[in-house]
Amino acid sequence: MTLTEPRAQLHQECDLSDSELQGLLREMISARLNSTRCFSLQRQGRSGTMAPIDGAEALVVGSAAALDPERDWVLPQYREPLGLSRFGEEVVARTVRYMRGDPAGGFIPEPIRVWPQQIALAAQLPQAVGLAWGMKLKREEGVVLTYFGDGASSEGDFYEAGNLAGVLEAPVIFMCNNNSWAISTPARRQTAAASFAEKAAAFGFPGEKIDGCSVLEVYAATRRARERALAGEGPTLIEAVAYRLGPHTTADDLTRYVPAEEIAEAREHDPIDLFRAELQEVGLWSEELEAETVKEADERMDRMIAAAEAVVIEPDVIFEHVYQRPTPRLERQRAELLEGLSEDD
Amino acid sequence: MTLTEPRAQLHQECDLSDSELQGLLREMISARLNSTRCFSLQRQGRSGTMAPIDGAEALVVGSAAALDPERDWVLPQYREPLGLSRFGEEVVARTVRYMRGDPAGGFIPEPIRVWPQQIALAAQLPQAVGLAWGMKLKREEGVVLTYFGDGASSEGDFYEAGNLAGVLEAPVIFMCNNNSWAISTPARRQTAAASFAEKAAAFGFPGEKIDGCSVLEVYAATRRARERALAGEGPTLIEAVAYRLGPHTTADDLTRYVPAEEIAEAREHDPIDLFRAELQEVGLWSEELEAETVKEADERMDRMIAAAEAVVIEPDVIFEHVYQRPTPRLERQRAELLEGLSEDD
Amino acid sequence: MAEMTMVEAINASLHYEMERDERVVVLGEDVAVNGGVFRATEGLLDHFGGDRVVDTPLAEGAIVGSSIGLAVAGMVPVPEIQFLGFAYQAFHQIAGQLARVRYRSRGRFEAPITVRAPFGGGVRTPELHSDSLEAQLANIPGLKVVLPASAADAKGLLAASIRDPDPVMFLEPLRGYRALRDDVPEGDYVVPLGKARSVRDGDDLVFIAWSYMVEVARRASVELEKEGVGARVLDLRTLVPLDTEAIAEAVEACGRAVVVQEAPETCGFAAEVIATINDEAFYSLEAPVARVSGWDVPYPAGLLEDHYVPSIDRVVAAARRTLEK
Amino acid sequence: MAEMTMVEAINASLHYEMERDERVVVLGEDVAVNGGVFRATEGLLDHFGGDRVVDTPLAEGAIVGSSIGLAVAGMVPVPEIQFLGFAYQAFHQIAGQLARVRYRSRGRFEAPITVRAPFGGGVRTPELHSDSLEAQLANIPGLKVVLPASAADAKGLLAASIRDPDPVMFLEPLRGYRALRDDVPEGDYVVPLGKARSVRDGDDLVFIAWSYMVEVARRASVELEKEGVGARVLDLRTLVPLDTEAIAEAVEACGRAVVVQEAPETCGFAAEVIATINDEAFYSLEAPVARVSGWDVPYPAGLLEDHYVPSIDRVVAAARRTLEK
Ligand SMILES: Cc1ncc(C[n+]2csc(CCOP(=O)(O)OP(=O)(O)O)c2C)c(N)n1
Ligand SMILES: Cc1ncc(C[n+]2csc(CCOP(=O)(O)OP(=O)(O)O)c2C)c(N)n1
Ligand SMILES: [Mg+2]
Ligand SMILES: [Mg+2]
Repeated sequence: MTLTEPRAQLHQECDLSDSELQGLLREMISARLNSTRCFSLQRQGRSGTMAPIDGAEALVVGSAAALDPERDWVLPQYREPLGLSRFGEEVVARTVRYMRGDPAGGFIPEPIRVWPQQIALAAQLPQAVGLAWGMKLKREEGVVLTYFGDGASSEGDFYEAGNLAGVLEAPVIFMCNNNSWAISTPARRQTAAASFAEKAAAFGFPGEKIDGCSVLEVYAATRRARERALAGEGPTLIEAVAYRLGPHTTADDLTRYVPAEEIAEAREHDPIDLFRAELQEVGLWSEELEAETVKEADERMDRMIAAAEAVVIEPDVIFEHVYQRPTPRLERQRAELLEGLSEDD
Repeated sequence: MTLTEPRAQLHQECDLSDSELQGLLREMISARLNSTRCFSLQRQGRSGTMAPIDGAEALVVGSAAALDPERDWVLPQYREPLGLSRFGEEVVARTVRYMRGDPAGGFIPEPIRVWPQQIALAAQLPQAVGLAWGMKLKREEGVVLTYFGDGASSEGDFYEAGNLAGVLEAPVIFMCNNNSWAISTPARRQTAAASFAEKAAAFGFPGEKIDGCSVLEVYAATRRARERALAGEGPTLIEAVAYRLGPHTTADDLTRYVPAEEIAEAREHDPIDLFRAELQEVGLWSEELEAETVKEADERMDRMIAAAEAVVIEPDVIFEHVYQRPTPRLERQRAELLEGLSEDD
Repeated sequence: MAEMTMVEAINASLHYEMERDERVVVLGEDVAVNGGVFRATEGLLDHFGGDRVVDTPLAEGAIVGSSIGLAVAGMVPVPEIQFLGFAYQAFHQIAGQLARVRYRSRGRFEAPITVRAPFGGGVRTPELHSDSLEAQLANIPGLKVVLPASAADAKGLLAASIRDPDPVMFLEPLRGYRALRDDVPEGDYVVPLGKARSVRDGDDLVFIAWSYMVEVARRASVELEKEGVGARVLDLRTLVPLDTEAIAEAVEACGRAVVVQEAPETCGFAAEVIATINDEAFYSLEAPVARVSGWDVPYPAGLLEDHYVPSIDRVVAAARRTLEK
Repeated sequence: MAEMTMVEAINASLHYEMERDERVVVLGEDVAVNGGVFRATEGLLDHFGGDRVVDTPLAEGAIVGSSIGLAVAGMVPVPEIQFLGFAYQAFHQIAGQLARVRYRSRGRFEAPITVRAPFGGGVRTPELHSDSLEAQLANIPGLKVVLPASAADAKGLLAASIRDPDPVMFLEPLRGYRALRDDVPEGDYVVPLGKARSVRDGDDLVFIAWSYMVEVARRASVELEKEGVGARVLDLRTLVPLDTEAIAEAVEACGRAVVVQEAPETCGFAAEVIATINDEAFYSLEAPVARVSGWDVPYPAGLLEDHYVPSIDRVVAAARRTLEK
């Protein structure tokens, strides 16, 4: 090891095997690649609006790695799912379908403990608390982790959720992706609080601000929070400081509001580059591994995109899953739709 | 002066004249009396549901005393208006009408800078921030003070308001009446935060926890917050710790949930008794002053109640003030109502 | 059978359902220690303990939002919104979330949640306590909207709602809590969602109503009987799903209809009833359908509410006008 | 006159009104530096500065709530909700507060606030961006509900809304932002609230619509013309206040009507239009009024939306059926 003392300590705390460390980098690289591929699909008109993950790979992959996919749940916002393959490749596959505009993209099959992405900012947070509360009532060994952004933290839902979680001592981890921007609004205009982590004082549980570009720091902090939760010590708020390295979504033009120097500087702290350099330093990464990772990820995406594009969506699935059984009025409407379509033929 | 050192210091900080000190006690006694009178009106079937002020007199009177009625605004919740006579006796008169179910009870005439009471908990808070923001934009010298309860502090509106106020550095004072109860829910079940004052950390401005049963402490804290606001230093959250000495409202039975010892103990710290004792100690209060205060307050209430009960409410005022000018549909509905009433005759 | 007030019937139904299914949990403001501000949840805490009957912090959004999480964890939550007007504080969780749990996840998750909330005028509550929001809720696909108008139905429809796999907004008339009293079947009693109830027979005209307005319409029909008019009364019971057939049948039989609602006229659910009649029974209509509503004003202060909530007189007058057409 | 897209017309109107009245302030998410995610507020920050054009924290409740305070302080706020679906996050401030400022204070205070929000389908937005909530808003007394269907109207109705002393929900069709382009008068241009617009003449049938569905109805009428059917198109423009007279007149002239809305069928505003026709023009009806709506399902994923939003074909088919009756 040629790492500096603090890095070495972090490696020690994390206590991950070489292949686990390599796995983290592999997932980060794949996450970025998944995102880049979906971005260009959108540009080609083959998919809908999407929010690139660039810059959030360490915080998504690192936190997911600290969870137990068989016991813990994840409630994402919208930027994270392409990085959640640890919970099952199907999460990524479904997200590809979701972005295409396929309703079945919202269906993440059992036993994967990941919820569909949430478009309404912070709306998933009280739901995460309820889920954690339910697990506690049922004495299930597990925690709930939920992602949200610096912008989402301004919503009343964040506060109501945090406050309720504190009162219930629910086993939930609030993972704030502070990527400096909420579309064009900088984090410093979201709040005058000293930090987002500081907001945990309003809830009566710990808040911790960490480097969200360091996958190991994220891993370690999430693991500590998970242990606290499992020990019955309640929720934790983690503010993972990262930077949104791409536009907000495919519909956004970041040059309108992000200073060029700022993003250039942020690119110097690209979480993937940082971790790659670290693993290279300790001899755990090579060009071959990189090439192999990219190739695998690319092929996986080829398959997922092909599968997504092969799906034929029947118009009348629009009426499914509104209720367990359609109401008479929905049956009538379904008939109307089908009749109209047959007239068109 | 025979006051203890800290009390003497407080008197010094407040720097109130003898008659001002007496005025505070007078207002507190009147506030309680107003409330008791309205309570019994309800019991006699002459008025509607009301929330007694008992226990909140120091925090309402003390904070209002630190404001400038010609420059500052007050946005109450629902428990405070009977104690806001400093802003004009009409506030009390209108509140009496309000409780009777008279729509005009919501009309507090110019130039009184008090808003109608707010039934939706915490809904007034973002509005207070907007008002303070507007005053700042217009460079008006003044602040906005808004009251809310320990229970209301759990609403998303509280947080959204506090967070926005922090960002805008709006001249607003959030006055939390922590009276231990939200109907039957104890304050310790509202939040796990160390205190309600602590929640200001989420907003990036100071929060202070004070004795809400000490009218001078409330006065001093409010004055400091007001000075900060006027100096452009932004909002303050004040948690005034008091105790709800009566039922939640006329519709509530507190014996179902308040331990008898707890309320008995709280009664030992009745804000009126405390301040009366203090003024007696320094020779500023007497039985004559007490009797005179009660007599005046009683007579004032007699007049207000008589005036309120003399009001004849025309049914079709129901259609007024929906819009500045009624829509054609409202005109048609008004005609329908009047026609129906004339048929009844 | 036992005679009960509506609030007693609701309380009995909650007891029964919690006994029957240990996944049922009750949460909300003042529902546990205090037994609810109207005693609807009285005794539940003692019987079922603090894990299943929970006083929450005062935040309607979190009450509904956390119920969704509880449901996915396998519970059957019955959250209470203390007064329906404060459901606005939770509209984003109700309309944007609760209604879409199943749709968004394409059936992976469901939200068998019954949100109970009292509403409606006539009892001199403060502002925002009385507002009738059922039309807004009925415009949100994915929700069911249920409004009992008798004690027996309160029990049976609440049981059906709690057992239903989909989210139900269960709206209870404040005025009916104590004023409505009737025979309630004991034991397991379920009234299926989506079936209207025929309250009274008659062939000259049909009153179509829900919640407390059923009682007002019933009394109006008693008045009209004195004049020799046979007025049928149809209680819709559930707005979603809507018993279109029962509406069509009644209009076909009578040829004339009066829809009575307490909500504001514009875009209240009465408009949907009229549109449904237009769709299903247009050619049977002998006169335009009348609607009697609250006015298009915010729910007014206490001393005005008798001029706001449709009265028996107004309903009778509307019926007479309809008969004259 | 200058040809503009609807979003350009909105932008021009905002510029004009801010120039005209220095009390006008624009606030919301990404409205200042970014000029709005659709460029509706482009250039305002440069022209009017950071005191009057403000990027707020991301909290819809606080955006609407603080607007009320700003109004009482003497400003004329024009808050933006980035997408109407997120107005649910502010429903308590809209329905419980904004709509009642005047009523609660009995005229002491008023809320001359125009809440702008884009909505509507056809542009493949993510969930909750496209939902049509106008019926829910129209059921809230105290609000005005305005929905332009052309660039010129967008300018003139927005001016009227901003100058109106009452709160207005100003709903802008996403699909129309760039797809609708027409001649917009320059300078001071106000279209009064409460007056419907006759888009096209015809005597066989009238299409009644608002927002982007006016365009769909218009195109349907062009199709029908080929079959020799004269279909009138009435753009309601404002749902509250509602131009009842124009509706009655059109139905009286044509005898047949089709109401077209993008919102779900149940309790959508089309039901109110049908109820209004029932009240005002029943005896002129030669056939039941048809309604063409979105289905009673949550707004679906992108690849399904063409099967959700009423298409020209569906509207034409409904017209043909109505003519056959
Ligand atoms: C309740 C709600 N309001 C507004 C929006 C529109 N919107 C989508 S993303 C976004 C910014 C979110 O910023 P942040 O929470 O920091 O997450 P990030 O995109 O940076 O990951 C906004 C305003 C929304 N989706 N939900
Ligand atoms: C938004 C909202 N939810 C619920 C209620 C019903 N309610 C009225 S008062 C009250 C308790 C309020 O407690 P607190 O804020 O501590 O004020 P206090 O009455 O103690 O002064 C509740 C739940 C309400 N008025 N508004
Ligand atoms: Mg962000
Ligand atoms: Mg309290």
